Amino acid sequence: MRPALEAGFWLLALSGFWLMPEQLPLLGQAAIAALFVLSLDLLVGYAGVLTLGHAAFFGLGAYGAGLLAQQGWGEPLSGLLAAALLAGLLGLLTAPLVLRGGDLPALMVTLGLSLMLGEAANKLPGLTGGADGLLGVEIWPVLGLFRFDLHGRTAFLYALAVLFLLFLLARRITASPFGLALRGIRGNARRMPALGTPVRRRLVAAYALSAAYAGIAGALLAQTTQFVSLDALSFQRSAEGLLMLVLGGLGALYGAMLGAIVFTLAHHLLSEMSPLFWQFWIGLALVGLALAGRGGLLGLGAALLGRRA
Amino acid sequence: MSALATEGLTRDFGGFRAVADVSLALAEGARHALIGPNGAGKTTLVNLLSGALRPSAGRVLLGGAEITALPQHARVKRGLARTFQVNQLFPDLTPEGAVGLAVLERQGLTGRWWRPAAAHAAEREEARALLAGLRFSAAEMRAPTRSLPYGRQRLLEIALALALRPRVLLLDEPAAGVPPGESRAVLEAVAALPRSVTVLLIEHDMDLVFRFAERITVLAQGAVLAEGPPAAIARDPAVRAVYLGGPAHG
Amino acid sequence: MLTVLLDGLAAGMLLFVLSVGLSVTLGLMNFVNLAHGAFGMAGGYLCVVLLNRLGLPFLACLLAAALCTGLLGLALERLLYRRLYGRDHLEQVLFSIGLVFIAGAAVDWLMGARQQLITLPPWLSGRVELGGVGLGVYRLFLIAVCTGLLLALHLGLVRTRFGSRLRAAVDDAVVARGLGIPVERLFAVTFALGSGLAGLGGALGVEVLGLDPTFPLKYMVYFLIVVAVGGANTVIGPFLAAILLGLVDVAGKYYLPQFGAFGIYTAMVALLILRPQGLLARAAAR
Amino acid sequence: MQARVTRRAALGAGAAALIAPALAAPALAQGRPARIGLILPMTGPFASTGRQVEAAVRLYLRQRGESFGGRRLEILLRDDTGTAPEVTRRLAQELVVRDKVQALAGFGLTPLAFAAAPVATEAKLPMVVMAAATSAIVQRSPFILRTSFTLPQVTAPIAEWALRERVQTAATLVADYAPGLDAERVFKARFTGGGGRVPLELRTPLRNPDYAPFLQRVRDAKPEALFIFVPSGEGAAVMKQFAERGLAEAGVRLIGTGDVVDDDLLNDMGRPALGAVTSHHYSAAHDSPENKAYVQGFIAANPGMRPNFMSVGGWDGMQLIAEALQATGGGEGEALLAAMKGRSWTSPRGPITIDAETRDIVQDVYIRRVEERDGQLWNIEFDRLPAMRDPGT
Repeated sequence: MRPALEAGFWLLALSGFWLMPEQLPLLGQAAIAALFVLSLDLLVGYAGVLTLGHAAFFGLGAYGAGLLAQQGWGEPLSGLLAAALLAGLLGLLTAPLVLRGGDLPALMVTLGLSLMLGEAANKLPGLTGGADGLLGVEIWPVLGLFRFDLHGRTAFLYALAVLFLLFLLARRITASPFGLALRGIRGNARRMPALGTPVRRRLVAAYALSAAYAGIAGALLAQTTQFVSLDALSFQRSAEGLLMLVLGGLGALYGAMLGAIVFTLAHHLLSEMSPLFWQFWIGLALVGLALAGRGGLLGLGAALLGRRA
Repeated sequence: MSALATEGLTRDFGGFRAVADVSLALAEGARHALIGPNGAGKTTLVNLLSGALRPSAGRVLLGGAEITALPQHARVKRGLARTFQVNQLFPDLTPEGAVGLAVLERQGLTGRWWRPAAAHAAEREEARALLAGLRFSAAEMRAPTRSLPYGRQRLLEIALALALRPRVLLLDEPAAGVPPGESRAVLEAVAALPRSVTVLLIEHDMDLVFRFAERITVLAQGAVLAEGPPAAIARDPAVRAVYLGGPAHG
Repeated sequence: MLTVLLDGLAAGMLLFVLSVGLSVTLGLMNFVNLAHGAFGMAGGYLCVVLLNRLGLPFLACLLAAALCTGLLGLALERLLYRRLYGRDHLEQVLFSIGLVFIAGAAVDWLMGARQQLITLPPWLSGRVELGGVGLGVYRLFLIAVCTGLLLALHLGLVRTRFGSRLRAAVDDAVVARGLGIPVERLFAVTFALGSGLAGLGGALGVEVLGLDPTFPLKYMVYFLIVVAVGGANTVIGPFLAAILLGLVDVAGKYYLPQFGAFGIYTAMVALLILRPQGLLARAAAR
Repeated sequence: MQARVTRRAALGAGAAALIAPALAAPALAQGRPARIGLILPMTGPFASTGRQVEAAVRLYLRQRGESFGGRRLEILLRDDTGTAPEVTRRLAQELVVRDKVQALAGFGLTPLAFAAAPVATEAKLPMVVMAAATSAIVQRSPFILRTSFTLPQVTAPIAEWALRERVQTAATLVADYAPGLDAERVFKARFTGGGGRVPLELRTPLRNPDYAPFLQRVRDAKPEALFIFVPSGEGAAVMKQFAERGLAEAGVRLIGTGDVVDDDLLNDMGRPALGAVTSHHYSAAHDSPENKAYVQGFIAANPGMRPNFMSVGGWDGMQLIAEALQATGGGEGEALLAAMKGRSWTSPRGPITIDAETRDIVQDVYIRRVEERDGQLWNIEFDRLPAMRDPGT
């Protein structure tokens, strides 16, 4: 993407702070969704590993950061770090199970693992609060200065800043030789070993990285809402993330973020206009976009720009 | 010491023996061809050599060291590269990017995640030089692979293997499917391989085989039917019966 | 013990009828149709409307539900699905989830969000005692109907020309086309059949599974498990998977209720890890 | 009495509201409209709760007028999908920050109410819980008031009723989440405290429940009674399985909180429901003029629906807000909250009070039996425990 467009994207995101000062909670959650979808894109879009259970990492990060705060350590940045480590570790442990078969087994194994984790959280009310959610999460001010406020100002800037930094890192990584190797694996998984690439090791690394990203997204949600519930681990969250990714456009970091932001805002707008039947309109948009079939919003945008040029 | 050797290599699929007790030895710098009718087990043998498949029995030796248990990528690191009969390319990458990736991989750099791939100038330059040597134009180097004509893709297939600077190179029907007009470039590329590279050529095209090979192994029903210099193979009655005599010549 | 076994069997049978269409669309058309459950829901609501509002006999309702959903499937296949064959799986996911949303909202608008209930005819309700074991009459009915369907499907696939063409097309659509098999039409008919079966399953399931606008999403995971574990090529694979799922589910709830759904998920993950290839042949391509 | 006064005042205010626009309203009206943020599950698995509450809220405004204390009530309905707490929290934040609501209301499920509680505290706005029923909710914020019920409140009476009926063993079957666990704990404590025995305690998952195997276990354990709590909307499924398993024939009596015989679904449950005895705070068959008017109005406005215990929480929530607005002359924040505390009136369910200390509801709880009247099934009340408080945790 061209630098001017890139700068425009981030300036526009930041300008939400002044343009929509009353909608900051929404924008903050859009940024968190964008981070989650970014993590999915690293895995699905770049490494070509399909998953239906990414919420496992999101939820683990959320519960990790939430529990840390509940137990009396509410410092947000270290909470993010802890969540990233925790989720990354789970990624490392489960990657060998996921990377055994083809696409469909991968989808189902990730789904199964996330459902197991969700059920475990449900059955350990002493630790997680069970179906009631984790109560008593208190987060200290960011950097000791910025308290999480009712208007969601701190939450928005905090989430956006984390998203931006992690985006820069993701861009760095995807442009690196490691990122190139991942694209190679996605492009042709048979050729890569013949080039001498230890495909499995690269995929495990990508899986753990993506898991850590998702964990941070979950931790952000836990910290900004000061609450964690089983919903963080749900199948719906995994599926919705995938939906946003395909909506935006696979294998492009901006596509991932665009999809998340557009979906979150559209969902919000529609459900406010029509609290009962918003799903109908979302569904219609998804069907239309799939039928148009140009590789998501990003592809559609590029096609439109291309036609004009 | 042989550059590449097998001892009693065997592979079964269920009840079907695709490769049966094959023992080969390629001397350093050899130009060796492997021929045989369709279904003789040639590609299975290549897969066994490269590590894409595990043998049911037997051993594979590279430069005298046993590599039977090594996975494919580890064999590449030891200097054993291959091409594929059916193109295994990266449709979305440019030839420059793909060959660059192979060069980076050879240097053991694809685990690095900080410095951009584009900033590895030396590797990129090497990739360009390699492609230029195969008569790729600058525009072709930067076009997505999927948009290239088939003959060019076939060359790229070889370029990817060459970028690994192998000691032993397995060429699986490099000219397969290439229209006559474009095949010369492929033949040239094969002929131009340096003597330091040991080559095992699997081929249908007898002109190519007899022009290029100094030794030929004939495979039939998974087993070695005959082995020797081209002239001897051409005279061998058993070989003529199963293979050369057939109408499929060329 | 026997009752638990029978309950599991009935649940599995029902699951089979609901999801067999999904595995066929996946195997034959390589299409990930997450909206499959929506056809089940359509069948369920049709049955409810016909039974409760028009007072038709239950069996007629079942038949009508199957037929109408089949026709609905046919129409949608011709109008929409056809355009997405051969596309990226994820695009198909986008499309079919969109359909699920639309269907859910439409049903909500027409029928409201609450649970729909039916009253079974007297000859299907209650229970019978067989050798001291009490068995629900409706569950026996479910098992009987679904066994009949299974046999019909299996024989249809093995014995008829349609079946042999279908199997040929599943094996290799390109070759089948070359042999002059009208693959397009085959797709349409098969899709309609699968949808009709889902509709029937939905109608049969109202009494057991419940019915509300979230039905397709609620049971999507179960359908996917059946297809993933059973494989996408035969009728027998999904059948065994569905029965297994039903048995494990019911037995788990009976004997180890404190573990919740943990058992089912563990079983699925273990199965998939142990036998990822053997369980599915063609569905893996992206 | 108070209710009647309020109604008259409301009618007056309503009339004023009708005339006001013609007189170029804004300057004349006492102030800006009073906005109420109504957060409910309108889609998803708990949509029926949201629909019932919303219908009651709309009915209230239609019947009682829209202006109270000189301010027009404006309802901002938001869908929280019933499952995602962060959505609820965000909606609450937005309603406070952007829409400047005077009160938050609704809240279908406990975790969602928990998630929104800090918002109410920070914004210093009354938060009227119209549906969620876990005991602990009101303790999460000094700004929370409840117009629904609590599980312990309605569970204790049925346990004691069972003891009076000389039931000696009772199994429990509850949905595995906070209200269910509340119900299980209270039932067991009361029942065993009175000399009964609980041989079997079962918990069903909150989502995708299939009750058959659980009920089979109950049948095999053969208790004299089965105590059931499941979320609103699930009752029918349990009832069906209860009948199919032949539990009644096996001598197991069905008792429970009124959730299982939800008025909205009761008719569709058919004969199996007949005879079920439950304790609850509201029955659509409650015999009072207030309730007759309520049910009539509700059914007229929402054909095909019958008001259930969720709806009455919505109705009384509106009554609470309206009365407090009236009393404070359109007050806001802590003044509004103060006016809500300790308020009593006659609801369609009977006399109720919002306790000034706990901010929780104090109400009569009834023991009812499902009977057929004029071809329809109703929960007929036959016993009453006046002014029940939440017995606490």
